[in-house]
Amino acid sequence: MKVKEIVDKFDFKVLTAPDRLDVEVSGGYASDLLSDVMANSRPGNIWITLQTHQNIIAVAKLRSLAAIVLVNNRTPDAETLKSAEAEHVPLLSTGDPAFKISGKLYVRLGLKD
Amino acid sequence: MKAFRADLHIHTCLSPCAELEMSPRGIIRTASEKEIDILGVCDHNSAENVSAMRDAARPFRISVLAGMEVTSQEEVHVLGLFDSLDSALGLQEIVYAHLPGENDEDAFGLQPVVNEQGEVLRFNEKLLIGATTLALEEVVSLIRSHGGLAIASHIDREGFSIIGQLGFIPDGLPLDALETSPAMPVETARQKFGSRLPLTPASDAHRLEEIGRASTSFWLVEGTVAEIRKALVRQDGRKVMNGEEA
Amino acid sequence: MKLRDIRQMLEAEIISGEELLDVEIERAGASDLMSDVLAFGKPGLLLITGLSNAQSVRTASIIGAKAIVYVRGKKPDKEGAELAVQKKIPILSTKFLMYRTCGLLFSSGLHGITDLPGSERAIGRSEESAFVQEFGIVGGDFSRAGTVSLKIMEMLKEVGIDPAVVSRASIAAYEAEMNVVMYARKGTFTLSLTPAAIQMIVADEGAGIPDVELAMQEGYSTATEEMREMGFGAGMGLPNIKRNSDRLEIHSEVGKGTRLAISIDLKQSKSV
Amino acid sequence: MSQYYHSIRFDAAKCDGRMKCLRVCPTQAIRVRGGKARMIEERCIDCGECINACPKGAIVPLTDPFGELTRFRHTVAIPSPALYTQFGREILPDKILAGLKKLGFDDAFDLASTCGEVSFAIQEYLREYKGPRPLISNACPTVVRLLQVKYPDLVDLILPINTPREIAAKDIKQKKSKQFGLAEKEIGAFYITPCPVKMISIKQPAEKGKSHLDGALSISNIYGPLRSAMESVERESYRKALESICILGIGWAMVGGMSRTLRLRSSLAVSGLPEIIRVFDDIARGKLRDIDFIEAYSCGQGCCGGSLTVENVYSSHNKILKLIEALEFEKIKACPDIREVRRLYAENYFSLERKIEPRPLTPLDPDLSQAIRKRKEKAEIYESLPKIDCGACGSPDCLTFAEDVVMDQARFEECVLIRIKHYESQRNR
Repeated sequence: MKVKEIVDKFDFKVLTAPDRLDVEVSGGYASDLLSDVMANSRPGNIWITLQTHQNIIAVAKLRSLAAIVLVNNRTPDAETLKSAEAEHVPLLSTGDPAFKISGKLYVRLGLKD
Repeated sequence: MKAFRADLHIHTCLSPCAELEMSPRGIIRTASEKEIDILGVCDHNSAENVSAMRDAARPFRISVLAGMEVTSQEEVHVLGLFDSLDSALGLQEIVYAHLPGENDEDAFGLQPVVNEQGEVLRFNEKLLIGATTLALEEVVSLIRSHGGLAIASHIDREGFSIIGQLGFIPDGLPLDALETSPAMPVETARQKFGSRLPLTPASDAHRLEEIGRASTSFWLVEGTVAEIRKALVRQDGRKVMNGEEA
Repeated sequence: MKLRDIRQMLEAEIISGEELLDVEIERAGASDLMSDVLAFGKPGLLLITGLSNAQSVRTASIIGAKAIVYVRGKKPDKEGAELAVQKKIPILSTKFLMYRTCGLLFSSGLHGITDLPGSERAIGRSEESAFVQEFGIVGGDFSRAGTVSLKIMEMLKEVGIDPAVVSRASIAAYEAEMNVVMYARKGTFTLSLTPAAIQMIVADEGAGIPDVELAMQEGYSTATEEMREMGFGAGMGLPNIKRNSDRLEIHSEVGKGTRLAISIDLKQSKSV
Repeated sequence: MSQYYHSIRFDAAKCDGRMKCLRVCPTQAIRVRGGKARMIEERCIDCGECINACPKGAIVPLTDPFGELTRFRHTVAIPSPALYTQFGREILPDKILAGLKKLGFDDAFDLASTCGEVSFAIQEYLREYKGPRPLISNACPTVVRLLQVKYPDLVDLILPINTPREIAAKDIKQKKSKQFGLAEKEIGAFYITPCPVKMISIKQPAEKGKSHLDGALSISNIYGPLRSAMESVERESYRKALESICILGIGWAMVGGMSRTLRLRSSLAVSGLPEIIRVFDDIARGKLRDIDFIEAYSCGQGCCGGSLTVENVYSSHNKILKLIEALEFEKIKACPDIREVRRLYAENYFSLERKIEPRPLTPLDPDLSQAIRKRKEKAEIYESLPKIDCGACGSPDCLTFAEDVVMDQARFEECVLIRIKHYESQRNR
């Protein structure tokens, strides 16, 4: 399943890089510890977090993640948005908490972690 | 100039997670026994016990730096160390304004503000253990604009450390040093993090027995933040004497 | 679901609280940031976290969590483990990652936390308490015409809205839906339901209404002869919607489309 | 003790959880849990669809056994006109009434004549009526219950004229008690019913209060004995009864039969629950308001299609038409005296004794904001379901299952497809 389809299905807000949604998603990864994401996520993962620090963009880039989903309607600051646009990382946002959106993605998409 | 042994990161009984035995006199007595020359008093998001600590340290040859361990919104702990108590309290005012919640004593512990005898003056009611709504960059820049040193706490730990929470140190973040915890020898830390920034081991003591469990040795004229700042950038012959230099 | 079932599903190790495995768990929340848990946590929650220090146990205790699951194979330190025993909070440790843990538990029927806390998210909260559902309407599709208003009628009944109010809302919804079917290419119908009011926004891409005032008059209709023969467009549309609602706002642009905002107050209508 | 009386029982010993009933229930009142079907009482409208659907005969209609008759000193059978349609063309109502008497009733009463009177009474009512339209017939208790449960706002449209069976029972008891010097309670009036739902309307009338009928015997139960009894009936003995049979009233056994007798500007006749629901949905959305009267029967073709009948529905329907022809041929065209009906109407003889109140389903939560929250949760759960309405979870469709999950009546993992996904992901790990 592609990021675009997930965005449509779950009604995510696309905050940045709307032109980079045609990417296949390999699975989901939920964590708020960026060190953990750096160590354990896999390329193509869609990353569920509430961290909005601009480092998330670098981590996503570094690990070739497909997209970042910010939970609980968290809004990132200008720096993070700028960096995401510059690095072409899709930043998405949802009103759901991490547990719920992880659950929904896991159930609906059968995404492997 | 001479060598100063500094434990730049200890808590007092004001921190809800610290033992009540962490009274000003108790701390100073223990620090004295452990031959500590400089103590950084860094309670969570508060500097309200610094004054009592300075009073208690007066009979001893121990310099007490006014400090605070601020929690950023990303849950990164950063130390701010100041010479001037007023500067620390100035920062505290801003931190309080961005610190939501009330303490729950049953869950987190008491937060007594004390005098030098350890007598409780009042209980702080803020949720000191919580995170501020300030971004990490804002915390560091506030510490610096108040004339303080900004040191990232216990970077070798997973929780509440800049590395654990954010994966790596953001480019251009103007930190003065990185603290390592007693759990990791300086050498290992240097290999692992290989930073351009100096490493300052500290105890992060929450109990008396933990004081001085890790420390940093400085070559200074006196035990002040101004002198340490010079040492961290190897200015005017001041220097950090850890690892290869110890 | 019992904690025992959760343990089995997550192939988790019991760190503490073996005697508490029969506790019933209904809701879960997942986060590595304790400030987040403090803000969002609810009593009775199962806390899923990868942060295994004593702080996580304290946080669990303060929000009244029923149990903690540490993911990524994390285990608490000595202090945390002791605190958990003392606070009677059972702790499980699973090798699964947070994502899989959430996925397995969510798909087994555990609920998430739906209410957003915190004053700074006041707007989020009011949005959260509304039930919003959007429907598409295809212009000219008379075979499926009326299905949206039917669904809305059903939903209003389910939540226990007063039958007389359901009736008004259904009539207004039907008229608005039929207007789209008859006069527009397509449209969207958005129902938003709060304890205070039913709001229905019906926006279409169509011809628009040149003279809204005229269209509001009883009996006025632009329906073709054919439509009338089929029993549609007796010209009762807009006046009928107005009669059955508490507020009706109409924005129309000729050649572009029409947007109706229909509101029916709940508290007032009930007391009448 | 449950709040509602139902004429349908689920026999757990016979039920093998095949879920056929689950799918036919028009009000989603059945769940299969642990391999056994059970009923959600407040949702059931006693339509009997499940009785016909069950291949195991595990769903049993409750009617009275014949032995009930012994409780009374004098018994009267009041057969639904649908009974007349169950036998060959040569068997006319007079013979059937005689047969019933032979079965052990002290008397048998032709209800068609009362039906004719009530038709006239309805006409009187409609002539004076100025309120919202269309009025809806209350002849079918399932339709009344459907309105009470699913369309509470339309309950006011139910025609407030009593049913012929109740009027007849009341009248018979009054007359017989005078005639024989018995107390009314010593006289037993038994309805011979084509469907189980009439049983409930006797045990628990929609308008509350008490029925004048004392029980109901199912057509299918008495069919065999009645056939044998009729063999020895002398035709002439019931000729008198036949003369009073009202042709117009016999039509009540089929859909449209009632409307035929009423002179109305516009009326609709509809049968079968899916069709009825479509019509009621339209009324609820403000349509069909120019129709005067709606005659609705939950059974296809009307009462002659009831689940306790024996004959094929379509030939029954045909037989009514033929019967009317036959009676016309016999020159029997008994008709109620319209002046007498008007006189009785003015005395409220035909009025429904109490008002019918709505009986809306319990909402998701008594607190509106909680209910809205739960409805939202239901939508979210529904979104994560496969939406194929397979029913394997034991709930009739995915949307109802979502509601059952929200209401803690089912667990999410009971969805078979969700479980398969689980195992697949476990295996792939």
